[in-house]
Amino acid sequence: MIHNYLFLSVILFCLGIVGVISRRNVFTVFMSIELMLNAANLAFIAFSRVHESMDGHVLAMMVMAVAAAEAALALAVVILLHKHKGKLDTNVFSLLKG
Amino acid sequence: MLVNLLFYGFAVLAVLGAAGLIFFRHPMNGAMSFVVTLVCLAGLYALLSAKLIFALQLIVYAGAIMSLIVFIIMFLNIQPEDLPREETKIPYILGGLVLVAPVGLLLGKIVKTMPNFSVDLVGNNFGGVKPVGLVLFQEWLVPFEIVSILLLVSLVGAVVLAGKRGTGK
Amino acid sequence: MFEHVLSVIIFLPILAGLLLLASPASRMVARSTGLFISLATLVLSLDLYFGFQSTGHLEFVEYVPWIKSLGISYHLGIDGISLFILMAGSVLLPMVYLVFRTREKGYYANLLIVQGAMAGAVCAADMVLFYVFWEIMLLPVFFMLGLYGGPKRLPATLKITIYTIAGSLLMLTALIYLGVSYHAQFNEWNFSISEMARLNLTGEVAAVAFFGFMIAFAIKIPLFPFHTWLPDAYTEAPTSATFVLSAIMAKIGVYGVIRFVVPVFDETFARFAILLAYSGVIGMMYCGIAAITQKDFKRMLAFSSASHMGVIALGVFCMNMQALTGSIYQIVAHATSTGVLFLFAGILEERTNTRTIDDLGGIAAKAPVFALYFAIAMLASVGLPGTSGFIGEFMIILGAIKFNVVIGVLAGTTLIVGVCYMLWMFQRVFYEKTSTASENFKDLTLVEGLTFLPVILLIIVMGIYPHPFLSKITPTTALQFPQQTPVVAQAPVSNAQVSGLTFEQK
Amino acid sequence: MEQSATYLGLIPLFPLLGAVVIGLLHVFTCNRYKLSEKFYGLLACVGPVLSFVLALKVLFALKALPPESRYLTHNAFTWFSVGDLHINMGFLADPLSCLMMLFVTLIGTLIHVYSIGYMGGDKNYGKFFAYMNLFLGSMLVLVLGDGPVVMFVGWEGVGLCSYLLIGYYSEDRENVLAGNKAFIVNRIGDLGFVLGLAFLFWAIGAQGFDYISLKANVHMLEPAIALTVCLLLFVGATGKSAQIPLYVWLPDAMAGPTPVSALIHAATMVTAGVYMVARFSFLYAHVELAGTIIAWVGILTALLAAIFGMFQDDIKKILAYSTVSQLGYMFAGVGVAAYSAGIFHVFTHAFFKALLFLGAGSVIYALHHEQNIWKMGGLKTKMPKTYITMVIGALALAGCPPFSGFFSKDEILYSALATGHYGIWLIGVFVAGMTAYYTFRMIFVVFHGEPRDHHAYEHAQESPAVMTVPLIILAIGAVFAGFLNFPGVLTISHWLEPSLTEHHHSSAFLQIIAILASIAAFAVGLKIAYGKFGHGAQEPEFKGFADFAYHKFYVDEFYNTVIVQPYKAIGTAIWKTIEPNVTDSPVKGAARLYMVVGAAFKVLQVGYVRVYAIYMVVGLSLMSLFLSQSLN
Repeated sequence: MIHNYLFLSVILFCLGIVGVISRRNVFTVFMSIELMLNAANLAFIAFSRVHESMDGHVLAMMVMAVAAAEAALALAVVILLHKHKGKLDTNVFSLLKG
Repeated sequence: MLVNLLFYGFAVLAVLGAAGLIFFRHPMNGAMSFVVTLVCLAGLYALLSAKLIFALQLIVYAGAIMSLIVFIIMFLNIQPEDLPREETKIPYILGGLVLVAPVGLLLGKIVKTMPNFSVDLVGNNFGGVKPVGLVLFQEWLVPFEIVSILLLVSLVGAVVLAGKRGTGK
Repeated sequence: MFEHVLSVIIFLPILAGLLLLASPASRMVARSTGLFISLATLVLSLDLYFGFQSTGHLEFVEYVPWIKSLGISYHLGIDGISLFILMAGSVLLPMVYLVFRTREKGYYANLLIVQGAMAGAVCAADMVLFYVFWEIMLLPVFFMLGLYGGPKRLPATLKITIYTIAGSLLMLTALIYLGVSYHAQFNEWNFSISEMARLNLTGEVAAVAFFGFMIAFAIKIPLFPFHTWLPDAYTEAPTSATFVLSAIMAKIGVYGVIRFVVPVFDETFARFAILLAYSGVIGMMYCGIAAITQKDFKRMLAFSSASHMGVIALGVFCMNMQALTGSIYQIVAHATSTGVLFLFAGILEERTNTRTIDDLGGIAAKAPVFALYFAIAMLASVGLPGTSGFIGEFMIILGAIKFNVVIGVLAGTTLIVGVCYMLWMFQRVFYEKTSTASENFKDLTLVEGLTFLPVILLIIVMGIYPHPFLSKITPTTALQFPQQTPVVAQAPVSNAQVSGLTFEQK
Repeated sequence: MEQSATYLGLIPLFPLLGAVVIGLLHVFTCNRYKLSEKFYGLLACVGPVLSFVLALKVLFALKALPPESRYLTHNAFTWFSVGDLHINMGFLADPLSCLMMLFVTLIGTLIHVYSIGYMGGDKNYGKFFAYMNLFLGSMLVLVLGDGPVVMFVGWEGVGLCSYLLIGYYSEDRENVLAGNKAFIVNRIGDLGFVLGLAFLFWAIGAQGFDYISLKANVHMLEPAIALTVCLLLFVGATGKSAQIPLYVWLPDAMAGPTPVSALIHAATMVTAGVYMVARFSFLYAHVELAGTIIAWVGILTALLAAIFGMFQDDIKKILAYSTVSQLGYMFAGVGVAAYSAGIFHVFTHAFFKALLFLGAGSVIYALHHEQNIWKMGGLKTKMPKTYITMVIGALALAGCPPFSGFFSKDEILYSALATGHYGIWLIGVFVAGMTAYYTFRMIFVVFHGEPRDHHAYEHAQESPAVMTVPLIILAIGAVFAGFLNFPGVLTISHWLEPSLTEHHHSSAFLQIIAILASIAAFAVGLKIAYGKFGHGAQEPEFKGFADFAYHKFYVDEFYNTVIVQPYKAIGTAIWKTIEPNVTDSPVKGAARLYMVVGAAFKVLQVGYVRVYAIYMVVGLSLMSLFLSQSLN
C-alpha cells in the first residue's frame, strides 16, 4: 500500500531532522542530511509508481547526483576543519555570532 | 504476502538504521548503520518496481558515496577524544523528537487524505533503463546538463578546498 | 537611424559597464571604453534629438509585452520632457571621462551603468519598468559613493541608501495600489502610464498613494525637508558621482512628478499643490541661506543645488504651462551649470588638495580660462539673463505669481539668495590675494578646455536663443494642461479701437 | 506696417562682439605674452564708434518720419514663446531710446578714448576694455529693447559689468566686497522688477509683452494691479539708480577705476531707472499715487545724498553722492509726471558728471592715485585744462545759468511747482543750494589755495592729450547741451513727445519764480563755499551732526546689523543647529530604532549552525501545528 511507503518516508525525514538539530558531530549531521534526501527519494519513487510516470525516477537520480556533489564538498570542508581545528564539532563554526 | 513481509522487514530495518545513525557516538558506527538504511531503501525501490533506481541506490549511494564517507572517516583516523563531547545528547534527541513531531503528524495527515493505492510489482518495462533514459534525455535534458555542471563545479571545489595546506596546526 | 535607438541607448552602457566589471581591464582600457560608449550614446541621442518631431506625444515607441498576465510591458518612448533629461545626460557624461583620467576601473564601469539606468528611467513608459530602472539607478551610486568617496563616505552612503530605499518602497507600494485599482476599475491589468491616467482616484486612499509616490520623488529631488542626505552625499561622493546625482538623477525625481504624479493623481495633486509649492520655496530659501556659511565649496555647491532644485520643483507644482515649461528648461540649465560647477570643484580639489574656501584665493589671476568658465557657469546658476539659467527661472517666477502671489514673491527671492552665496564664494576663491594653496594652480589644459567648451557654449546659446529648445518642450507641456489651448498665433495687437495712441499701426 | 530697421540689432551687437573678441584675446594671452595696449585700445574703440555712427543714422531716419509714427523696430528672432508668453528679441528705436542711445554711445566712446590714457600700464588692460565694451553693449540692449524683458537683459547685464568693474582691482578684498554689494543690492531691486513684470504680464501681457502692445492694452489694467506694478518696477529702479533705501552701493562703487565711475556709475547705468520710468510713462501717468511716491523718494534721496556730499573728503565719494543726489532730482522729475524734464536732466547730467569724473580722474592720475581732497590744493596752475573743464562741469552741476545743468534742473523744479508739489519744490531748491556748496567746496579745496602735500604737488602735471581731449569735448557738451531744451523752446521735450505720455504746463509766472529761486540758491551756495574754502582751508574736524553725516548716518552699519549679520546667523544656525538636530532627526531616529531592535535580536544569534537549524524547525513545527488544525 502506498501509504505505508509514504509514512516510512515521513518517519525517515523526521529522524533526519532530529539528527541535524541534536548532534554536534559533523559526520552524523552530514549523514542525517543524506537521510533526509533519501526520505525524499523514497517519496518520489512511490509517487512515480502511483502515477506510472518516470519523472519521479529522474528526479531521484538528480537528487543522488546532488547528494554526490554535496558529499564531495562537505567532506572537503570536514577535512579542512579537521586540519585547522583538529575537531569534528559543528560548534566550531561560530563566526555568525552576533 | 511476501511483498508485504518484505516491505515491513525493510521498513523496520531502515528505521532502526536511521535511529542507529542518530544515536551512535562514533561516526563509523553511524555510517555502518546508515548503510543498512540505504540498502533497505534500495530493497523498497525494488518493491516499487524502480529497477534502475534500485541499482543506482546500491551502486551510487550505498556503494560510492558511503564508501567515500567511510574512507574519509578512516582517513582522518578519528580518536574518541577528537569527537565532540555530547553529554546532553539524549535530552537533545528527545527534545528534537518532540519538536519534529508536529511536522511528522502534519505530513502523516496529508498522506492520509490521499487515496490509497496498491503497489503491486509491475512486470513490464516500468522503471527500467530505457523508459527512464528516454524521459531523462528528452524532457529533462536541461536539468540534467545543469546537474552535470554542478557535479563538475563541486569536483573542482572539493579539489581546491581539500588541497589547501593546513596552517592552523 | 534605426528602430530600437532607445533600447540601444539604455542597454549599451549597462552591458559595457557589466562587461568592464567582469573583465580584468586596466584603468586605461576602462576609461577609453567608457569614453567611447558614452560618445556613441551621445551620437545616438543627437540623432534622436534631430529626429524628434515635437508632436507632444511619445515618440520612438518600442513596445514588447513583458509579463503578460499582469499587463507589464517593456514600453519605451520619449516626449518633449524626457528628451531633454535624456539629452542632458548624454551630453554631460562624456566629460567625466575626459576630465577625470586616473580612477579605478569600477569607477568608470559604475558610471556607465548609471548612465544606462538613467536613460531607462527617463524613457520608460511603463510604471513597473520605470521602477526597475529607478532602482538600478541607485546601485552604482551606492558603490561609487561607498568605494571611492571621501573620508566620511560610509555614514553618507548609509544615509542616502536608507533614504532612497525608504522612498522606493513607498513608491512600490503605491504602484501596486495603482495596479490593483486599475484592475478593479477596468477589470484588466495594466501598468502603462498613459492608461493609468484614466484612473479615477479619490478619497483618503488616493491621498496616501499620492504621498507614496510624492515622498519617493521628493527624496530624490530632494525637496525640503527630505534633503538632509544631500549635503553629506554630495560632499563625500567622488566628483563624478556628485555630478551624476545633481545634474541628472535629481532631475529624474522632478521628471517622475511630472510624468507619474501629475497625470495620475490630478485631483489629489491639485489639492496638495500649494503645500508642495511651499515646501519647494522654503527649501530654496533654507538651503540657499545655509549655503552662504559653508566653508567647504563642494558642500556649498551641494546646498546651492538643493536650493535650485526647490525652484525647479516649484515650477512643477504651480500647475501652469509657463511654470512647467520653465521647470523643464531649468532642469537642463541647472544640469549644465551646476553639473559643470561640480566638475570644476573636482578640478579645484584635485589641483589644490583642499576643499576649504578660505584656503584658496586669487585663482582668477593664475588661471584666467578656468575663471572665465567658472564665472559663466556661476552666472548661469544665479540666473543672469543671457545665460540658460534666466529663461527657466523667469518663467517659473512668472508662473508662481499666477499660482499664488505669496509663493511667487518668495520664489523671486531666489534671485537674491543665489547671488549672495555664489558671489561670496567666487570672491574668496578667485579674487583677492593668491594663497599658498593656489600658488601653483595650473590653468585648464587644452583637452580640458575643449571638453568644457561645448557645455559653456550651450549655456550661452540656451540663454540667447532658447526658442528651438522650447519649441520641442512646449507641445508636450501644452498637453499637460488641456484646458489651456496653446495660442499659436502671435496675437497681433489690434489697437485700432483705442484712441489717442501714438503707436498707430499702419 | 511697421518700419523695420535691421541695423538696430547691430547697435548693441558691435560692442558685445568687441567684448567677446577682446575678452577672449585677453584670457588666452594674458599669462603668456602681452599684446600691445594700443592694439587693445583701438579694438575697444571700434565698437562704440560704429554704434555711435549707427545711432546717428537712426536719428536721421527718425527725423525723416512724421512725428506720430516716429519709431523703428527690428525683430531679431523669437526669444522664447510659451503659451501666452511671447518674447521677441526685438529692438525699438523711438525718440526716447534714440536720445538715450546717442548720448550713451557718444559718452561711451569718449570715455573709451580717455581710458586708453588713464589705464596705461595696467596689467589687465584687455580685461578692462572687454568689460567696458560689454557694459556698453548691455546698456544699448537696455535702451533699445522693445519690451521689458529684453530691457531686463540689459538691466542685469549692466549690473554684472558694474560688479566686474567695481571689483576690477580684485586683489584688494574691499573692492570685491564693494562689487558684491553692488550686485546684491541691484539684485534686490531686480526682484522687484521681475515681480512687477510678472504682475504686468498676467494682467495685460497675453496680447503681447512689448511696449507697443502694453501701451495699447494699458487701459485694461485694474488700478490696484497698476499701482502694484508701478511700485514694484520702481523698486527695481531704486536698486539700479541708487535711491533710498538701496542707494548704499553707489558710493562704494567708486572702488572701480575712475573711467568706470564716470561711464557706469554717473553717466549711463544709474540713469537706467529714470529711463525705465519714462519708458513706462504710459503706465505711470495713470497712477498718480505711484508718481507722488517716486517723487518724494527721489527728492528725499537728493536731500540725503547732498548732506552726505557736504562732508566727504574723498573726491570720488563727493561726486558719487552728487550723482545720487542728481538721480534724486531726476526721479522727482519723472515722479511729478515731467518725464521729458527727467530725461533731459539725465542727458545733461551725463555730460557734466562724466566731465567731472574724468576731470577728477585726471587729478587722481596726476597725483598718483591720491583721492583725498585734503592732500590736494593749488593745482589750477599745474593742470590748467583740467581745472577749466572741471569748473565748467561744476558750474553745470551746481545749476549756474546758462550751463546745461541749470536748464534741466530748473525744468524739474518748475514742473514740481506747476503740478502743485510745493514741498518737493522747496526741498529741491534747498538741495540746489547745497549742491552748489559741496561742488565748489571740492573745486576750491582741490585747485585753489596752497598745495597741502608738496611732494605730490611737485610731481603733478597735466594729463596727456588722449585724456584732455575727451574732457574738452564733454565740457563743450556741458556748456551747450542745456540750450537744446531752452525754456519756452523745449526742443528735446518736443522730440520726446511721441514716446512719452505727459502734459506740458505753461505758466510764465511760475517759470520765472522757479528760475529766480534756482539762481538764488546757487548764489547762496557758492558764496558760502567761497567764504569757507576760497582762500585755502585745512582739514576740518567733524563734530556732532557733521560727524554723523561724515559717517553717512551709519546707514551701512545699520544694514549690516539688521540684515547682513542676521542672514549669516540664520545660515550658520541652519547648518550647525537646525540641520543636524531638527531636519535630520527623523533619519537619525530611524537609524537609532534599527540599532535598538537589532541589539535586541542579536541575543538570538549565538553563532552555532545547529541552533539556527533549531530555529528553523521550531518555525516549521509551529506552522505544522497551525496547518494541521486547519486541515481537519
